[in-house]
Amino acid sequence: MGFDVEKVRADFPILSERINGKPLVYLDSANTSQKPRSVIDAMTSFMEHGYGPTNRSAYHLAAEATDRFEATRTKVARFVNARSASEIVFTKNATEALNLVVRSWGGANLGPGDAVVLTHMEHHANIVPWQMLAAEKGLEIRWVPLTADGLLDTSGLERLLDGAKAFSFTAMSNVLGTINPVADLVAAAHRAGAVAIVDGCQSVPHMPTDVQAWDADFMAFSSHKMVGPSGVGMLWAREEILEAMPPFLGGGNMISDVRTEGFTCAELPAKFEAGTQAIVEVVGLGAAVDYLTAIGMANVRAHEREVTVHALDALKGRFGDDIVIHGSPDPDVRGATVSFAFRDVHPHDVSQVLDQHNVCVRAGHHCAKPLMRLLGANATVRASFYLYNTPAEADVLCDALAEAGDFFCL
Amino acid sequence: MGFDVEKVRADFPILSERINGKPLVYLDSANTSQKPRSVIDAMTSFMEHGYGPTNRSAYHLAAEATDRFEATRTKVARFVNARSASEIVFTKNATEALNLVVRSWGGANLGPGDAVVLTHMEHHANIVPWQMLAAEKGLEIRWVPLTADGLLDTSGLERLLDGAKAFSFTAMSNVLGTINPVADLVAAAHRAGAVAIVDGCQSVPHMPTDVQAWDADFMAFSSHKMVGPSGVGMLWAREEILEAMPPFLGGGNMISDVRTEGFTCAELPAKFEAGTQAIVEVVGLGAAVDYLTAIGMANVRAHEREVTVHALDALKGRFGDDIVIHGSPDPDVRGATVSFAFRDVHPHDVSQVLDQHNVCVRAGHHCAKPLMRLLGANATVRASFYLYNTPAEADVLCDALAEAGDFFCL
Amino acid sequence: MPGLEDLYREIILDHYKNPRNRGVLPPPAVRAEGHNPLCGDEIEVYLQVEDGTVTDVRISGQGCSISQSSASMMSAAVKGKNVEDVRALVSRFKNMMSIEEGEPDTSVSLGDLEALQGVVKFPVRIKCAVLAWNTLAEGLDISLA
Amino acid sequence: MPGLEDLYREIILDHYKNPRNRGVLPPPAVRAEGHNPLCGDEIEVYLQVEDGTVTDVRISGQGCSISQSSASMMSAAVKGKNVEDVRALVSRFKNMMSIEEGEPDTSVSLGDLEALQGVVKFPVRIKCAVLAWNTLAEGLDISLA
Ligand SMILES: Cc1ncc(COP(=O)(O)O)c(C=O)c1O
Ligand SMILES: Cc1ncc(COP(=O)(O)O)c(C=O)c1O
Repeated sequence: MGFDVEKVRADFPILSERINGKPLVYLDSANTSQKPRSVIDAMTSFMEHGYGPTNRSAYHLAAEATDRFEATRTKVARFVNARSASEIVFTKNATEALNLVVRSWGGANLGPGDAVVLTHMEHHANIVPWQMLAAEKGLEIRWVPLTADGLLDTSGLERLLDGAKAFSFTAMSNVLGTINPVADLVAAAHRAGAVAIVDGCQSVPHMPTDVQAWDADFMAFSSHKMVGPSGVGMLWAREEILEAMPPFLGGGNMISDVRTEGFTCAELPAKFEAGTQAIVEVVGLGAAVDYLTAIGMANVRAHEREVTVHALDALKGRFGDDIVIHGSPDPDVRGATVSFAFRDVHPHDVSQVLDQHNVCVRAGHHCAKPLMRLLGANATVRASFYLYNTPAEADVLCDALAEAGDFFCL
Repeated sequence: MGFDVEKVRADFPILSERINGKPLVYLDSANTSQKPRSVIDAMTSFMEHGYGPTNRSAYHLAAEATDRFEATRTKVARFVNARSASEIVFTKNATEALNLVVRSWGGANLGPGDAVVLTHMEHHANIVPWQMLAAEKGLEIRWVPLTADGLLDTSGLERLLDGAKAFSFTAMSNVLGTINPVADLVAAAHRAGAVAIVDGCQSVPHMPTDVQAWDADFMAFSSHKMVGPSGVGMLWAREEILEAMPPFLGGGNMISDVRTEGFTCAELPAKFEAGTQAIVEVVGLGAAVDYLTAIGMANVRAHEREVTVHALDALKGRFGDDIVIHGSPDPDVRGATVSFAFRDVHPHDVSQVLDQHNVCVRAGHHCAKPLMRLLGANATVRASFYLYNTPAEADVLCDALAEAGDFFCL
Repeated sequence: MPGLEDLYREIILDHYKNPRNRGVLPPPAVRAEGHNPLCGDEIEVYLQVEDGTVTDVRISGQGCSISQSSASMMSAAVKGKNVEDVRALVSRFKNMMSIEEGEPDTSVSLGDLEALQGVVKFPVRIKCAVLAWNTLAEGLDISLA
Repeated sequence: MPGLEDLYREIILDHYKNPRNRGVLPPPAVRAEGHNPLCGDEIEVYLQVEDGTVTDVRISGQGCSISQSSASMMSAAVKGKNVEDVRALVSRFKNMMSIEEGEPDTSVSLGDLEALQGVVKFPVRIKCAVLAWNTLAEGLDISLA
């Protein structure tokens, strides 16, 4: 069960790129992750030898493509411990999955004056769809505040949830790295009679996931953040809920019958999969799930924890009060995403200097502007580590940061 | 300007597959097309050397990924002769593009009693979204009938369009192959004060497209049908219309600002592109557009016309009254999609026998059930040819068909 | 790749060309409707259930040789059987089609229906073979409701 | 790959650390606001326009060194100029940033602003450099409306 980061790195072709003779230090996986050879090969060889339509035609090329496609659904279901494969709906990204929940479930179940609870650390993908529905239907949106350490402040949660119809929250902050107590939050939602929607974008790629243990109702997540292809997202939801929901996008594949007078819906999960799907990408996602499964998500989490501890120590040790690291210093409640402010150097300028060393970090608002306002910043620098990053790369980050300091703060 | 089909075939790796020693005869491109080496390589090499987030991070890997991504937008705009690249919105497939138009434009501009005109040859993707909105808002849907030859019967079009707010129609039937007179239909819509929405899924891959010459308002089309990757679709629309429309999906990238009280939209085209896009797929689509552009869409059309004439002659010549070919016999008003009924053998059984010869055709309703009812059939056999198909493959189809006859009709 | 003869056994083609129990039954017989969205096949099953026995059955609709012959063979197999035995047969048949898990109840005899076993080698056709059976099961539910 | 010194010329860092014309102007001065959704930079430009001349200008907001120094240099360059000349300068600057096409009007002198030319080699930073200028143009539109 040994986790060997060098072996993992060798699986990712892009990590052996040299730019100006220097290695690539990719610290932006919270944004999107790199792809291992097995995922790239699965896509390539499928397009070279096995590409065909899914769930439409009956010849064997098409049947085999369909099998490959549906096999991924089963793998994903197992990966998050869904009850059955038909609880997994493929979307184009997690954003579409969240919009699907808001439009279909929310559209059918929420009305004027109904309250939805979000947290102050949500990604725009879990804010804007609700704001759109709220504007249309006259919903109230309530916000769970944060502690100074960047954890959810659950002291008033019961009050916030009182009378609410839905509680939608991230399992892990994409800015602070905070790991939220999902099972507790779901339980609180259910006690209040609210549906619990989990944004799993940042947690699923980085730690074991068990939607049944959480007892959640919905979870949205993205392939491209979990070493899988771009162009696919996933929604998991309890079958009874999906059954009861109206469809989202209309078109081919999601129907059972269409007449000029109206249509009837297909069974799950086709009901929510209108049109030609991201066939090659779903096949590639299957390889990504295989890859992560073989390594073991507990190992991924353990490795990232180690790198995070090293990174936090190195940054604090070298820069002391010159650096402000947002979020909790406790590695038990945080993932490998580290946002910080460095002296008075603007994040954009920090990132520019880092880029000269091929250190790729994101500088900006990370699609979490309400959180940014809370932090009192327009932007932060965010270094996010993944299974293929090393403690040594955290040191390169520190060296490059030191240079940014020299450059701007002489 | 010579079009050499053997050279084209050599560009598509899957076409040299042998199954049970026999070549693959792929006649299902109206469903989804195969991919040339250049598209596969563009995706693979991008994932191996250049993958990064688009429109978010500032380091050069991300900047170059963004450039690659946006270059495709420019290529697509040129390919359909859009006025500018910001008139091109990437979606997950054409179905999403049509849903976007119906929800955003229709949602904002249509109300109880308003009429929308469709044709009797539409794909479910251009029916079901309208039926969903119609059920919600109380719209009237009117249907343009067909002639016996499978052309649009435009004799009553003016009356149908009278007072209508939108006319949404396919440029080419995915069942009959019928090429509709798009510019005339757009003009008729505009004379009636209706917006003209073109489903370009079947026409864009097979003939030159000029949205300005058509004077259309919207066009939806799909990458996977035009030798490009799965997982990407496109909406073209006039900039003023897109500007005036509310957003569709909410999330990252489509915002300019987000506060707890509400959000403001980003500029075009980001406004309609929520969340992480199909980055690799859009890069691959760029290679697909390059590929088709280099060959020349007029050449593609000319080649397909030739194959179609051969196929129609061969089928009729060999099977006479035993075959009923739906749609027009005139190659000037039809594309390379040939639907037919063969004796009294069920299409599913025909396709099964054909499959024994690796002849891949679709048997079914082709996501056009209202048209099927008009044809008085539950299903048809559909052979659809593309730039990589040959007259000889049409002969293989005939041979296999003869066997199906022997098998079922002794 | 399995050959056509694996799929299209003679008895299947016979039932396809000479379907048994075609037609409709008037109420109080129940009517159940099924369709296969993939290929557009539509089937109607009419069931006359009296004192726990399927006394009559009729099949209408259109479909491919597999769905039609499966329906025809089914109609012949269930006519006169009591509802419990019919349910056991549905279960046994689905088991043969590998879409129902668990050990098959081998005490239930499939008879001619075994000819449909070859369909399993053609996975996309399984839905065709099962369509009539799912519709039958629905008809039973309706008749007992 | 171009080096940091191509981007961060000395005069740019000077304007960043010692921004000119920081602050606000009370009405009737006009106020225009711009932001860069990519990085979250926000800027406010206050303009006092009298008899076709920009008699005063002030800059508020937060941003990176490029957006801040570009704003500062801009404020110094436009103060006292007539509106027509300011517009010409905006156009010349955008031309240098390669986001406006056509031949540059070389009769318009860029002066210190030429130091920002290196930004063109860092395409993602062009938006930073141009933010203040777009906001200025908006302010001019407002003041003349
Ligand atoms: C005419 C037509 N419209 C719409 C579609 C839907 O396209 P997609 O499945 O790529 O969303 C198709 C193809 O399936 C089509 O042929
Ligand atoms: C927490 C969180 N939620 C939602 C999203 C949206 O995911 P996607 O862009 O794949 O739709 C992201 C990533 O961008 C995220 O980090």
